Amino acid sequence: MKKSNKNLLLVIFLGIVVCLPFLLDDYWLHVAILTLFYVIMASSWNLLAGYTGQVSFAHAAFAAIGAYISGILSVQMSISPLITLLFGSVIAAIFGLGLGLLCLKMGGIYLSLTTLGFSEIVHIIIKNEYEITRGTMGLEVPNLLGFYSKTAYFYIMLLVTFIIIFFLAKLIKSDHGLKFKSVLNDELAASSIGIDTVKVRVIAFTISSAIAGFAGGLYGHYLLLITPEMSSLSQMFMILAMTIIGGMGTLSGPIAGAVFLQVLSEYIRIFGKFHLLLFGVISLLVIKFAPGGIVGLYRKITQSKTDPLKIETQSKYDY
Amino acid sequence: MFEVIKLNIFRGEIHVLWDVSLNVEEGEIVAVIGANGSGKSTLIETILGLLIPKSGNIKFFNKEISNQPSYEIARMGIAWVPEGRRIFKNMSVYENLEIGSYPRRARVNFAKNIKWIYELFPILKTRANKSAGLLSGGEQQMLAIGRALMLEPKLLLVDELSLGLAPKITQEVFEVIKELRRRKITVLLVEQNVDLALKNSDRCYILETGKVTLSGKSSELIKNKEIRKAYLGL
Amino acid sequence: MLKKRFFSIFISLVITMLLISSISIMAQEETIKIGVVGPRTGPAAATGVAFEEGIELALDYINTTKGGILGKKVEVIFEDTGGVPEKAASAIEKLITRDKVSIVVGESHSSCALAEIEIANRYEVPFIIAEAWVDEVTSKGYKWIFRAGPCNSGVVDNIIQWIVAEDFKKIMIVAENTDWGLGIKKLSEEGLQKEGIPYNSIITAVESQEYYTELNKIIDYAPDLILAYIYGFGVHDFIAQANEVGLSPANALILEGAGPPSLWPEFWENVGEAGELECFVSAMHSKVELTEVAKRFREDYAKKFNREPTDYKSRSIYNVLLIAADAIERAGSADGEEIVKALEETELEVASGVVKFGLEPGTVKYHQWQPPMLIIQWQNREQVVVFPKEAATGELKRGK
Amino acid sequence: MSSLFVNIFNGIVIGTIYALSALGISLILGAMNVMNFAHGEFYIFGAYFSYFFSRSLGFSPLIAILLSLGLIFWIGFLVEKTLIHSTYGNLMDSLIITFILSIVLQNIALIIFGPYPKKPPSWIIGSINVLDLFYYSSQRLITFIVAVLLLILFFIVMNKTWFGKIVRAISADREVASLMGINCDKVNSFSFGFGVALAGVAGAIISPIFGVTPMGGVGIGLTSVVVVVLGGMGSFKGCVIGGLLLGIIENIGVAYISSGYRNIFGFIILILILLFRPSGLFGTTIK
Repeated sequence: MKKSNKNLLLVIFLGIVVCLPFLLDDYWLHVAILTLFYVIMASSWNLLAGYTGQVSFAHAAFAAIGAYISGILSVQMSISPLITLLFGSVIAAIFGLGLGLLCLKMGGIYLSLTTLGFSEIVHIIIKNEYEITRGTMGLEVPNLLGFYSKTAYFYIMLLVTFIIIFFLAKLIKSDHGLKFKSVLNDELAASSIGIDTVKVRVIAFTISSAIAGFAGGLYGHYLLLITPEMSSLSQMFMILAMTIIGGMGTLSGPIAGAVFLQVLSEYIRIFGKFHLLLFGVISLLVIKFAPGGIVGLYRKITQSKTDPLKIETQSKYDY
Repeated sequence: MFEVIKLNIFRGEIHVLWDVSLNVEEGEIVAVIGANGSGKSTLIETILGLLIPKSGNIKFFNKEISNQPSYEIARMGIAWVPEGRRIFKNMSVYENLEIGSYPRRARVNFAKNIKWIYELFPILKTRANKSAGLLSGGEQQMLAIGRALMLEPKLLLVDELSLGLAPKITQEVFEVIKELRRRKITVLLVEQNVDLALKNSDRCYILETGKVTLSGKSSELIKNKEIRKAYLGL
Repeated sequence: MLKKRFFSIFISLVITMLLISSISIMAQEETIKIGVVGPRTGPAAATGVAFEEGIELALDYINTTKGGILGKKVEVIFEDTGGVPEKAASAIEKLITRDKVSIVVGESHSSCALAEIEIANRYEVPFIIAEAWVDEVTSKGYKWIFRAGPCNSGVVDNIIQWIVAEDFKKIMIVAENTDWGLGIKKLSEEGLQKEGIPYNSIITAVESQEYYTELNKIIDYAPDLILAYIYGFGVHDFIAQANEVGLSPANALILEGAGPPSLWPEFWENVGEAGELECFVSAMHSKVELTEVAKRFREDYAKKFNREPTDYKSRSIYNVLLIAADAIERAGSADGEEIVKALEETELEVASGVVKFGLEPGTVKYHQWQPPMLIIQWQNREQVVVFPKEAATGELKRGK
Repeated sequence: MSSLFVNIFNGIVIGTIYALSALGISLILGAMNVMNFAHGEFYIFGAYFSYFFSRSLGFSPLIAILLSLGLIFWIGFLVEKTLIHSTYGNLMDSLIITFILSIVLQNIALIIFGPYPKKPPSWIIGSINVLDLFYYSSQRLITFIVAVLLLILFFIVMNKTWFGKIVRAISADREVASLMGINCDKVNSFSFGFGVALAGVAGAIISPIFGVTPMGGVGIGLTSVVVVVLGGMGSFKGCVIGGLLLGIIENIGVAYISSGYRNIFGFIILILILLFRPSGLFGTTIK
């Protein structure tokens, strides 16, 4: 396809996305807004897991931190959510930075376990400090705009999603992005060519925490209710499943995964009991048979002709 | 009995071994020497079935083994004394030797073999119930050799025996290799220490950047001026 | 390169959005749609099963026996909340905006109900809550929200009256850390304080299965009655362990404040002999029926499922569906305003009594109908109603 | 005062169960370099099977436990063959796969066994007066004794049998072990089966006390991971001591701080350990 054709199509698609509120009814607009939230969450988690190889289990917890900080500030201090949202994001970033500095030098499994512990601690504290967080009852928070409009919210989410994805794309293309990738591929090699792997990881971790915190705040001020469920492991599972099904380590993967799973879960609503099971099974199948996810499959189909199979000396054991 | 024929190995995109061929006859001690990065460890890993060759054959008693998994290769009678010893530190000395005799063929002769190992390395007998991680470097090397010998090997691959050992201890350990020659155990010695390797082997191959550049009787090679200059600094 | 990435991003986004919009246009059917919200998954999925049974019986009655309402069949759409407020909010949003239901009923989680009433109120769709007890549901005074089921303060009133009548001396409150548990604990404390009865309270984690530490604190306090506000299987463990440490029923009785867990089929399997003399709050008794509808419900239930109803939540949902159908019929249309007006004038016999919603604005009684609650004690594995006195089938038995 | 005793004693009893389950994780981690996140789900399936065999089919508790033990072993064996096998050497992949597996197994349990709690019959009823200080359930005491016996059995298997020795050798150095003629892949399937069977048997023997629910494995799974880190990855002795320690800390913590925070103590310990002594009490760090 020629470049000009692509640009034209791009403009058309952009136009359609922008027009979505006029094409969808209220309910599907609601689904679209939630989808955008998951797009942000999965994309920013992917920055960690897909690009620097750190499987963090605290991403949902960071979103919850952002949401609760923003929610509590806006309820108790009556500050506009537009300002508290930023506070939430900053606090999530600070937590991310702290956690990153504390455990990233160990990396690998230790990072996963520490983030898991952190996530559970956040979850338990939110549930138990009901005087501040209202526990499982959920915290009612004001609307971001002061009035309720799904269309307006959709555009805000869309704008934020585009900015974040654009930022992530730039980041991945930049020197930093190359550093991320080299950290993922070979830590030893990365450090031998002078990349401070710890610093790179801490940067990635902080950025993704900040994004999660911001997204969490937006989500909370949209639903008008924040509950501890936001920081639960099943929420984390959704983010993880979306990234994996879409394709880890690619920019479009998490987006495709989030959209696919959100829409799928609407279609299988009648099988409410089974949808987590189904997502789990799909994820396992994807890992087993199509490790590249949706994006990987797409690339395989479109590029299979040009890419001859290479047979190389391989290691039977990876370690 | 043991042949490597025109072996080509890639690691990722990098061509590491180029048409490497060598052979070892029964009862011989053959050394492969080369500097760091010459492809020695790649050669060992391929023989042990850890890497799949792009082309070439490895034959052991005329049987192709390059497509066999590691444990089958071990069961056929190729034992390995790894570089850096790599003993099972969380287990006792005795247990290490037990694991060495895991293949059924060797297990039936366990009592006989362990007696022999204890004769060879009396120190291992006195430390039998001690955790292997607590042994000194030399003792660990002895344990690594003992463990490999428990397998009743037909071919013993010895990888960088001298690495990280005091010269005196290295000498002691090489005495054992000589003892093996008397016992008619075939040994393939991969060494960085050229002097030691040449003095303790029958024949020798020299590996440089993935190619065999020179081979011959050790007793002759040791007199070779080029080698003396390049490797022994004389 | 970057553009290429964006290109594929847009494709994936847009194609799915298009898919969404094409599906959203659905054929309209000639039925009256009633939405039900409740947990079908998650820790309280048991309630979902009870709801399903109740819905089936109610639909059989409304559509088959009565032949529908306003000449149309009633269709129920049951959305899962998973017991999670966000999911609950999504579920009711879907029922209202996509399925275009005339009225929503159901719910058994207070936290979910609180999220749902905001949305029902925003979209101005009537919503009758069956089993979410937290007071705020009605005390918020939302025009569109009704509750035909117990509220915490109503249940607590009952319990306090019973405590006074039976002359308990020292009370221990054990509450799980949920909205319901904390809410009912606070109300109980206030009630006991008013009556001047000494009490103490402990909060436990909602997923807990281990109560030895709590029980030892209770032993140190030496109460003669324990109010156990724990929902779900946790209360089985609590009862069994209280017996193991020699607390109940020998030294103190336990009143389980929720009800269904003491009636679940697994109750006796889980608690063993420790269940003897346990008391619980319930809107339903295995033998005593308050109304004709209750008899009909029991017979239909036994016919349909070949066993006795155990979880009274199947009856709660049955009740609210009858109330909803009755209101729509009297309203003469599916119009929200009309239905609310009809609901406010409801006077209908259901399985737990005659429904009449309170109309005092600004109080918990606004749009609230509290079914009579019984306090029942297990005596030799038989349910004995011990309170209120007018419905009692036996005397309260104490441990010693 | 008596409540302090009962808390510590109870902590020890629960701690042995933690230890038993954690040994399974430790075994799998050591032998295969796989962090099994779905461990808690094997624990609940162990409990469910023993419930099924004893309640529904009427077997005696001992037979029910043995049957469920065998069943869990083979399920673990198959799971290893189909799912875990491809992740060798990649700890992150195994983490992700087993995390997803845990969600899948929870939902399978929900569909098969329903949301209600299931409790196999007690082996013994009543309680015992301990030293005139407190009453303690006989069932718990028996469970404790069985758990201790199982722990002893585990150490005998690991130290005296070929299987145990091979697993330990593989944990120390997989490559060398395979060059001693050990077929590591085969051993892996067995060790995974054996490891999850430990969780299964822990679930089976504790279920008459606590009952079992589809989500009931999450807590014990996470707790087992905490115990493994606390004791030191790769150290079996560490698992036992870590399990007992965590059991006692939790019970004391609940008694003197707040029971809502029962599960938080483990995670705080986890983070502290990872920060100040990543090797745990007795272990070594892993790659």
